[in-house]
Amino acid sequence: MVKRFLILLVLVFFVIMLLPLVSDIQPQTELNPLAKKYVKDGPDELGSANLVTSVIVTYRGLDTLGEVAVLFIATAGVGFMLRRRKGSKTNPQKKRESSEILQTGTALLTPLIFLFGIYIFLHGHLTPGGGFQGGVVIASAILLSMLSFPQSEINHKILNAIESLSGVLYLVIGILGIYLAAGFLDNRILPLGDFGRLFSAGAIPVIYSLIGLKVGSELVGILDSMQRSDS
Amino acid sequence: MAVFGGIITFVGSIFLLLGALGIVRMPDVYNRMQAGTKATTLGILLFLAGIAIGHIECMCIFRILILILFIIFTNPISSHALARAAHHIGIPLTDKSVTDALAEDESEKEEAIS
Amino acid sequence: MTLVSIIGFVLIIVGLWGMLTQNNIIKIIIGFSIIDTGIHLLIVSIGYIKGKTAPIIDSVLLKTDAVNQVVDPIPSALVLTAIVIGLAVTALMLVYAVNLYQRKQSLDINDFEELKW
Amino acid sequence: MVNPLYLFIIALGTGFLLSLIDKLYRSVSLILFYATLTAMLGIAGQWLVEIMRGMEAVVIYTAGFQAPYSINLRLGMEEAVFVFLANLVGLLSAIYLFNKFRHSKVNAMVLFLMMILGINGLIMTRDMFNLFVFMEITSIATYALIGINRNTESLSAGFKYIIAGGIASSFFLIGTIYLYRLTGTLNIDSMIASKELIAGNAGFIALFLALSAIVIELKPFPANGWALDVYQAVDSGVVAVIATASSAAMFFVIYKLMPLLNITMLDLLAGIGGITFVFSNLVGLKQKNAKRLLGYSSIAQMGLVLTALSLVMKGSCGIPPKNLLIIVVGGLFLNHFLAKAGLFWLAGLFKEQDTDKWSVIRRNPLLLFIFGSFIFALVGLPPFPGFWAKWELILYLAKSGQHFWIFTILLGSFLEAIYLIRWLISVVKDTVEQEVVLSFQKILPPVLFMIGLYNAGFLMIINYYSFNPLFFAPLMVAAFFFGIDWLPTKFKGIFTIAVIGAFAYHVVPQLDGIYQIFAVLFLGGGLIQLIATLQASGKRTGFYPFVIMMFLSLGILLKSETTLQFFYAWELMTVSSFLLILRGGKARNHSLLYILFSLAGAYFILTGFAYAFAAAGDINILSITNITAYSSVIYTFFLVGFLIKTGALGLHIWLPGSYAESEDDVSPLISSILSKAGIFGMMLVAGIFGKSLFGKIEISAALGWLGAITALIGTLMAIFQEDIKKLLAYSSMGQLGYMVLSVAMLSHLGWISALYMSFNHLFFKALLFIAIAGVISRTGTRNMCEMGGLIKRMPYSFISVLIAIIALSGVPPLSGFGSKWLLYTAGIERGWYLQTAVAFFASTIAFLYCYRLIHTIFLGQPKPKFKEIKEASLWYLIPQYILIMAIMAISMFPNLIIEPLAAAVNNYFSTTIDWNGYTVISSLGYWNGNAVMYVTMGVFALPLIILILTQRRPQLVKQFNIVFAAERPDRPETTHVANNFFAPYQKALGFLAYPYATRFWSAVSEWTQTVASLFRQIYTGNGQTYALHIILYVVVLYFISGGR
Amino acid sequence: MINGIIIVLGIIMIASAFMAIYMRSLLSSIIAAGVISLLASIIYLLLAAPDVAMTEAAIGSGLTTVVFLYAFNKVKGRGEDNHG
Amino acid sequence: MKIFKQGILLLLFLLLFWVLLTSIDSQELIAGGVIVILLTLVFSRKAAVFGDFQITFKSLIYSIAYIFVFLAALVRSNLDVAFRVLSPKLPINPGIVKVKTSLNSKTGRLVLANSITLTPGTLTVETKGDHFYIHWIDVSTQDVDLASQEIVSKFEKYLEVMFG
Amino acid sequence: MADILYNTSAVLALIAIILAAWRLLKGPNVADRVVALDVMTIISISLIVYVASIAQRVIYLDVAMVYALISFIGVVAIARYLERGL
Repeated sequence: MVKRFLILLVLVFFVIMLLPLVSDIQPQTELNPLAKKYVKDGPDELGSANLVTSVIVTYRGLDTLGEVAVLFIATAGVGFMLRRRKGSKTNPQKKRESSEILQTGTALLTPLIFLFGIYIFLHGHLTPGGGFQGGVVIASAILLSMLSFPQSEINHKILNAIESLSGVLYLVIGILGIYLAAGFLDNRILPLGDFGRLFSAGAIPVIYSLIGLKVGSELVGILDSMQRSDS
Repeated sequence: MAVFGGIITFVGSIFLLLGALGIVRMPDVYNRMQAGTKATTLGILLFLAGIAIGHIECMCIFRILILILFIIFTNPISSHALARAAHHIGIPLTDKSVTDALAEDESEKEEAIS
Repeated sequence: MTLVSIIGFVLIIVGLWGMLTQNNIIKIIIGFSIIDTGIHLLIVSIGYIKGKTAPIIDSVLLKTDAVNQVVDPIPSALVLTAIVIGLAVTALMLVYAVNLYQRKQSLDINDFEELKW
Repeated sequence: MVNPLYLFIIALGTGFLLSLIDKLYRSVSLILFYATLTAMLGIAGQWLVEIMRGMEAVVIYTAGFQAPYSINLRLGMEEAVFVFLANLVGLLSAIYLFNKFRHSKVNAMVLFLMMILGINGLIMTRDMFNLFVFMEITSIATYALIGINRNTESLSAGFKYIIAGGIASSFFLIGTIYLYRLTGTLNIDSMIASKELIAGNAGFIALFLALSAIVIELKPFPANGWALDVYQAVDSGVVAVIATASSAAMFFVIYKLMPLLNITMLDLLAGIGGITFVFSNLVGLKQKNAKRLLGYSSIAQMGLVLTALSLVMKGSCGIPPKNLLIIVVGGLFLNHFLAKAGLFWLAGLFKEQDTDKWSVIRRNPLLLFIFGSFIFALVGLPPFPGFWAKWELILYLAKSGQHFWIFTILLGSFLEAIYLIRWLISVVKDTVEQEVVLSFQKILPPVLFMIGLYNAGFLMIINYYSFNPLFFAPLMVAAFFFGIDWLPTKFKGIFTIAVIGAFAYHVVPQLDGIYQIFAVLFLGGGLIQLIATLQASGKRTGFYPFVIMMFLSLGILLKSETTLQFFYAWELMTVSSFLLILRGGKARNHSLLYILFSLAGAYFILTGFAYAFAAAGDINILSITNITAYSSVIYTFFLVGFLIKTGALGLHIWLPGSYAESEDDVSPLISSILSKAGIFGMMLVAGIFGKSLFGKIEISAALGWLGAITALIGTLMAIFQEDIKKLLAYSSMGQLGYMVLSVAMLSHLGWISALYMSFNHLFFKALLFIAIAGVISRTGTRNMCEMGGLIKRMPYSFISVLIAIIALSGVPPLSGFGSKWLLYTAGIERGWYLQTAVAFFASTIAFLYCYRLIHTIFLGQPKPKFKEIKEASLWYLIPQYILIMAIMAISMFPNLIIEPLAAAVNNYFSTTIDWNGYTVISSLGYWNGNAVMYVTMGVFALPLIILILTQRRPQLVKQFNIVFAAERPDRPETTHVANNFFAPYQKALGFLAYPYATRFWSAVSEWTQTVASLFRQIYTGNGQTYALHIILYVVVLYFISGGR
Repeated sequence: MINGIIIVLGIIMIASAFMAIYMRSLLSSIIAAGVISLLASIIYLLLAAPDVAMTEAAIGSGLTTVVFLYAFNKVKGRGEDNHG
Repeated sequence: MKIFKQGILLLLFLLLFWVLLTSIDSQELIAGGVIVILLTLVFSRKAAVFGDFQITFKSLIYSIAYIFVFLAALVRSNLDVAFRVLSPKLPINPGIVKVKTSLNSKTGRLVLANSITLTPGTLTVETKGDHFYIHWIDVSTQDVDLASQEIVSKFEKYLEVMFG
Repeated sequence: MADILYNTSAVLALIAIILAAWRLLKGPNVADRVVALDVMTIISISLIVYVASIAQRVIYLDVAMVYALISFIGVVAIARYLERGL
């Protein structure tokens, strides 16, 4: 009880400390110069209709690379920390089969969700979404199969290959930026195309596709290691 | 057109509200699911349709169509999965229930095994 | 938007409270994800400008007009990264929780005090 | 030139590919992994070289846009160094972990690579949010790697780490986003340019939050329990990276953000660092687990570096002098970095981490050497970078008037020294052993880092201080002697003597005045006494290197032209003598006391030098003479420092033990030569500041009293000793008291007597110690009452002792008389009658122990068990007789020595004595050594002849036969006449000899321990509590820093 | 209107946060935590950040919950979560 | 042949979905075409359920008819449930009953189950072979055949044609 | 007129969310909460579509689609967890 009171006290002081962040900061009424530059020049410079995407993929591309790395690390870490169950035969508890309806539904929906995921990351420069969201959607398609068919195994070789190769390709595109364009991760290695259409914004769709594949396979990796590990 | 859409939307929202009320009022999980899946599915169907009709100029009709189809298709599946799970882990039916054929069959099966 | 900032801060505080008062490791992790959500709200609220729309140029938002019409795209970009990172940390924390549970069959954080002083 | 971005690209690329390749071939993935780390190191190294050669710092823009629009990286001097070090430690740790990597999943390698990648990014990026991303990359990779050992401890530690790291990154994110809101940019440089935008309240909080996050990652004192658990539990190879490279990166982030901070925040940072430094070290005192101990030390060191950086930055308004920054911050950092990584690596060799179970190290000279080097580096001894850094830091602090910080930093350093050296001693002395697993890849990294440490230290000397090559001699020659340590003792001993002789031949003529006098005293005395060490047989590993180091450092002490050189030599001397003392069989606790007191003394001296520098503006020793300001303070600091070395009363408790428990042929070196270094220093400063007053008290007068009382108490304590070497040790303390007294007189005669006594003491005490060493070598005991009647067996030793005690006690005709005469004369001349009386009283009661020495050991009845013993080894006798001859010479011809002494002292005081042939004439009387000798010889010769003639057949009675006639006592030895010989006097004078000082110091020690254990109660081991600590810490810091 | 929605959603979110903390059953806690993210993503949309909304919905609410579930699968004697 | 059929069906479905998502645009169609073909190749083996669709004119007619039947049922069910929710006494009489279906194709069964779930007061809880276990909010009969008649048959006759 | 209708609908939807949240709070068991969650997400989708309509942005509907997908998978996952099929 004393501890709780102490915590409460600390948090009260913490709130007092944070108060100026709310009280002293007026809501913005205009973009700051940096954002203005992005909004004004972004569409012409990078050709991406979604300005958030242009910020994510190009202007702050290193962040995104880091983000991909973080997810990659998480996958590796989760796989590292969880011991994989040896062989599915020694599985101690039998998992309950999913219902037939769910299985059928899954079979019907999976390709559609897949396509939807691809749509999201391929249109990252035109509509909301992008590699991460698309990757999550793809991962959730596979998650759905994992839920419906818990005994089925994921082909790890293919998963690994997709993960590795898409990551490496992303890097290669980044490197190409150094030599073909103005800098690392510059998307202008490909022509900018017609603004607002699918094949535009230089390498952004390619990059986002690769990120999408990578994120998708990484998330599947996380889920898979969590599912298959010893419990 | 906009007003027509508005009315449809309004009806849809009433169904949504009813569905929500249903899950508050109903006595057990299965009955709540009845209210939840049915009323809300129709509700959202109408709500979305209304908005699509009301904003016909914005070209959102296709997306809303996809959305509606998706919801109609998935919502019963998830409800079913949940009901199945709830029954499996033995969440009881309300006292008002008159029969439970599934539970009977299950127990018969178990007896047969043992 | 101040309102959302306040919600964000409240969530941060509530998350902290949960993290500090709950003994269950999973609850602590949940506290963390609440804090994360609060922070994300905060970041997005920073970039919002009243009455403006999303920085995505399409048929209703013209390129030439965008500067006066859109909200700041940078916080959105940042929060995206933050969300992914949050997922990574959460996953790792959960794996830790699983591993810890396997050692001691307990999720009480007070049971993991073997190192001290 | 390879684009630095390739550091990230190849790390990531390899990371991505590793798991794929690993599915095919394990060995290929291993090779690829190491190749990548090597390549990263290569890139970093290439940039380091280029930038060292004078290349401009490069800024790397990504995405082809200029700075504020895209993320940019910077690679300048500082970045290059840090990146290089991080990659180096990465590669070496990877080599260290080779077996782990080979046998665990490929994910371990991936995670390791990513961790290194994150560290690189942290160092290079110039963007706030990118910083956050890299912070997370590093942290998450670390969290996962912590699981490389799957025991409960490391898992729970890892979880605590995640909680702390999560809170920290949350804070950082909040701070960053508000900084963005206020400045409109995320680029650090742009933020600095628009610093005024964050001057407000909200800006302060935002900056504070971001900063506190990084501070938390640096593990500040009360909010760091999680870090300690990590240090303790996690695999050594990983921890080495966490403790060094990760911390370094975080530290560098603070460095990057520093231009954003205002003075308040710099003060805050300094405070954080200072508290961390002192308290972590304090708590570390109670620690027994090696890795946790290292953890405390790491945290403390990072605190120190942080403090140093903040103080330097603060004092120079953001643009610090580059050299200062490099030496102080760079030195401290490098020191910590290399030593700590090395120690963590060493820790990984052991299964059990109790600090007293590491003794196996001593079997392996290489390991012992590495370990010792690291420990000494951390303690801050020369030639390691930490030494130079500490010197510059203290000087800087003194100059900028930050007195409190001097105290704090030295206190912290002292506390750290306590546990580190205690550990070293326990490694050398303990016998509990355990298995170690040695393999090439586990030894290589620490060896490389040790070499790096030495190199860094020497590079610092070469680059920043123009040292005479002579100043490298102690270390170089010692290293050489380590190299030839496999040779037999005799050869090494003779070689040592030859080297010292050559050194003396080289150095002595270059000196003048009292410098020369002391040079003769140190080196000449050493030459004679070292002959005694030739008696040892076998290899005597690790003896001569330290001996020679000690003598050469004594030599260069006299050669120093700057205060830095003086301090350098002083520290070298301290450490070498400590290692010599440590060799003694039971020297465990005593050597600890010795080094601690010596270090404390050295810190006092350092402080003195620092204030002298502040007052004089120069580190040239000569410039000290011009100081007028603060002279009393400076004087006091110096005096305390030097008095510790001479073992003045109250500061003496290290003395008896170290003198007595060191090896028998080391004791004379320590007692008769080393202690004179204190006298030398005292004369040096007394000559300059002697007249200064402290308030209204004349400091020198107090010093005089202290000397007199020391003489009295030392003598008294000597009387009641049963242990022969302890007796001699206390006697030395008393003798040094006389010298202090006479130095304090600040008169011509006083100083002559001080110098004369120094020589005299050198001769007779060395003689005594060597003679006693011979006796002990035969009897095997140091307990006087177990000896007796040895005169028959060891006549030559007897003669030595006899001569020595005559010289000691100050009776005519030997030199002791002259010294006492000079002392009393000087005292009376100065008007210090009371002090002189005390000294006189002391010198009178000195007869008591002199008598006991000769009586108990040599006279009386021989013990049955010593019936057959032989005379001491010839190697003991040779130096004895040389010394006897020296005593005779200066007794007969005092002007042989007094003349040069007087000439030397003339530089300081106008002469008050005259010469007339062999007669010294002072204002109070005269003394002719020749005449005294003849008269006394005559007086003594007559009774001796009579005695010899009359006592033809002395009757020998068995020792205990009287007792056997009646009943048998429980402990027959207590009936021996020599047992508790001076019990009657104890009643009269015992209260004076009561160990007040010992009681005082042990109370201090106990109290410190209590405080330490009190403070460590905050480390409850509960991750949640630690989280609360962090938040509490941040809140408290905020309100301290005067937010609002 | 927008403010109204935000206030209502905010209150529900905060209530859910408390629920997440104080629910005895871990599964319920997780559901509550998922609700927070779900509602947050509506707020993001109101703040004109559809990208974030999508991400928060997909990751914050969906994937995180699933990861939690997989973790629960291994930590609790299963079945005791069913009630409460 | 079967695989070919289901592949074609899958491809058509996906293409339709893509077009609905992206509207008609040459670039979108090119990209979409490639992606859809790739996806079809990947999923064609697993997409057996798509093969259940009968591609006949009759089934098309029935499908359209079914939509209306279903919508009508949906509205009715909702009004029913709304009434039950709103009435203060909560007039329910729930229970789980067993019904029998003659549908064989998986998709047919899925659509049937979904339709049941979405219509008046019924919720598919479990399927076992031919039997569906239905939670019924207003149990009027516990007999399998009668219940089947009441709940299943109105959909079944359309679905039998549509999915075989 | 139309705007009033739309806004009223949104308010009703909000009330519905509150009701669902009440069920979420009350329980009494996990399945009830999941039902509440399900209902909440469905109502939320309607809110999202409403937001898209007032902001006049079609692209917001993509969010709604992801939302629907995620809620479906979330509920299925919880259900599978409950019946020990995860």
